[in-house]
Amino acid sequence: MASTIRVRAISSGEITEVQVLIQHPMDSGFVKDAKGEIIPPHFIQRLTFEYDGRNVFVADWGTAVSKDPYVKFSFRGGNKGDDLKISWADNKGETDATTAKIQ
Amino acid sequence: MNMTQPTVRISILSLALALMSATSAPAASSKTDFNIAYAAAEAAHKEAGRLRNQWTVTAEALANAKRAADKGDFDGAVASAKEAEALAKASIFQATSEKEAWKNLEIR
Amino acid sequence: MTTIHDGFAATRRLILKGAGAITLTGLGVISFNMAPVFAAANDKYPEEAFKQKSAADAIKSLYGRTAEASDKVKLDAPEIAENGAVVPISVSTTLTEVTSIAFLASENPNALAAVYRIPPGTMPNVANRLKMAKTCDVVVIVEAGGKLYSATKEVKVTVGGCGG
Amino acid sequence: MTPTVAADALDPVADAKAFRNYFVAKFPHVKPEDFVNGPYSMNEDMRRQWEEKEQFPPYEFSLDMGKEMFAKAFNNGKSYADCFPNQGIGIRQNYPYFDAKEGKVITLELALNRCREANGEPPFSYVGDEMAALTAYMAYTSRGKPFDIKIPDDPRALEAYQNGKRYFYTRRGQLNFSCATCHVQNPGERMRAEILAPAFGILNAMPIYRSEWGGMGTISRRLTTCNSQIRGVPLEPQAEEYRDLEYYLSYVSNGLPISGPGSRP
Repeated sequence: MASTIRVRAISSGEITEVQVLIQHPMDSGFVKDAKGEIIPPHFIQRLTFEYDGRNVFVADWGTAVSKDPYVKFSFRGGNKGDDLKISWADNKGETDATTAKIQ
Repeated sequence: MNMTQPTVRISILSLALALMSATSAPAASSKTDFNIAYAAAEAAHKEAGRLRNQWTVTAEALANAKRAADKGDFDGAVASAKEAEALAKASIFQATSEKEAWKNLEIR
Repeated sequence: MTTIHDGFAATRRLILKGAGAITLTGLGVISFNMAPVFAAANDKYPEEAFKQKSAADAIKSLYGRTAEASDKVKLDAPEIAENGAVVPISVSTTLTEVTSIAFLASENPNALAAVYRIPPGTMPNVANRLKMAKTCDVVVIVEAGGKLYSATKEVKVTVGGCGG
Repeated sequence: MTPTVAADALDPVADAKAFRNYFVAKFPHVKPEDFVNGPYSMNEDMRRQWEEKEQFPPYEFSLDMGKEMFAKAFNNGKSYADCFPNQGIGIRQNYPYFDAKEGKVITLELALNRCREANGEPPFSYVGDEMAALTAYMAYTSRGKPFDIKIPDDPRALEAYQNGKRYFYTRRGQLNFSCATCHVQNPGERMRAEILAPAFGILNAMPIYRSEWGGMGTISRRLTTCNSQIRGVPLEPQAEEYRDLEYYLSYVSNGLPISGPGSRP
């Protein structure tokens, strides 16, 4: 299956701008399904961005982050062709990770 | 989604309401009363279907009527069936009048 | 979580300073309870903070103190959310030594939506998309130089995002 | 339906011109090609939210799924590409078309399911995610290409067009709304939280990812939902009325670029 993580990491020379979109239901636990039963919470808790052996950004999320979550940030450094490693873990213990090339 | 608060100004058919108020069910309806009322409502709803113009609220009123009858509440069942019939008739009226009236809205 | 050396050494020092400040201001029970969460926050998911109902309690749980409003924190959010399920909200600041940024929606069932750690070298600008249950204040907290700064903006929500 | 349309002096070319002129005059500040962006062409605050989302649109996953599905061979070794002109790439703007052999309007959704069935595959739901993903991908390969809907010199084609037009303007449902009530008379206005989209160019953005749906939805889904929102019982997806409606609405938007897949609140 294709990765749940879509990344765009673009270096302008000094700064790398990173955008990520993740396929995840981010169920809040406040919503009922068609049968009227509560859909249990299912959401990403931590999303980590690692560049050159260190974390450049760490997101801790609750249930109020939108379905198929998106986040954008930027950091100093990062060269075209370098690897950026992105990984997430959710409240059910599911995880995914991908490595993207900075463009 | 419901559209109860549109800023859009449109007149809503008052026909259904007028018909409904004219048909208050007498006390202590029987199963037969229900069957008659339901059959009439269903026939009108089918006719609206033939005109490709059923209303969701008619279907809901029919379902309510059935549910009430199943519980033995024939007064409620007859009232819902009459409501359904009134709504179905309004939808038939709408489909019929729109056969020509639609042209009034056309951009020319 | 990982064996990678993280970039939060500087943050840790600030945290210790912050924890000291709490004991001085004497928040009592809350400070005992919450300060360790805060100190460990770089490694641990702040579970308790996400469980708090109100924005004030979530901020207390997360940071152990209150924030002051600052015009150096620029919060960008729509006047009217096109749909509460997906509200684009971003923040940027001219403050220096920023170590974390938190997003809260005051009327959500749990106010805290997201916390982002900003290690040295990462810009204090974050954009994300949040759910909002109804019209309320979006509060953003910027932790900079061991202090908390905030910006607030009301976002009108006509279609609530709890369905998301 | 009795084919007595000729006497009524049907003139689709004049219709389309009047349709365009109406919207251009009503919204002098909107560039004609911008109408395809629906409510975003008429509200600054919403446009900004949309532009922010377009930086990394939420429909990416559906689009990727459609691309994969489109490329994947059926069990018999054939694929969608074998069913369409130009292997199905960049052809969205030509749908729906009038099929002279059948004497009916063929929409893209219909053509996709017929392609599946001709190759021994079960049809997809017209309101489901798979059909939405497939049409999203096909629209994507046509982005920027102007709608180019043809009405051949055939009384049945004209009749289909006229039936579509009638459907568009006919009031229905307990709310007594026609399509035009919202999308001609009141585009740009708020209907609760939503800003109504202009009918001019409305199908160019299809299929659409709606935040309200939390996913991508087909034209069929949009039309049936519109009907139930005005408290009318929707017809079955791809009923002849809907196909004719799509024919009419696409024709009067001829010249406007395909912008699908779109995203909407």
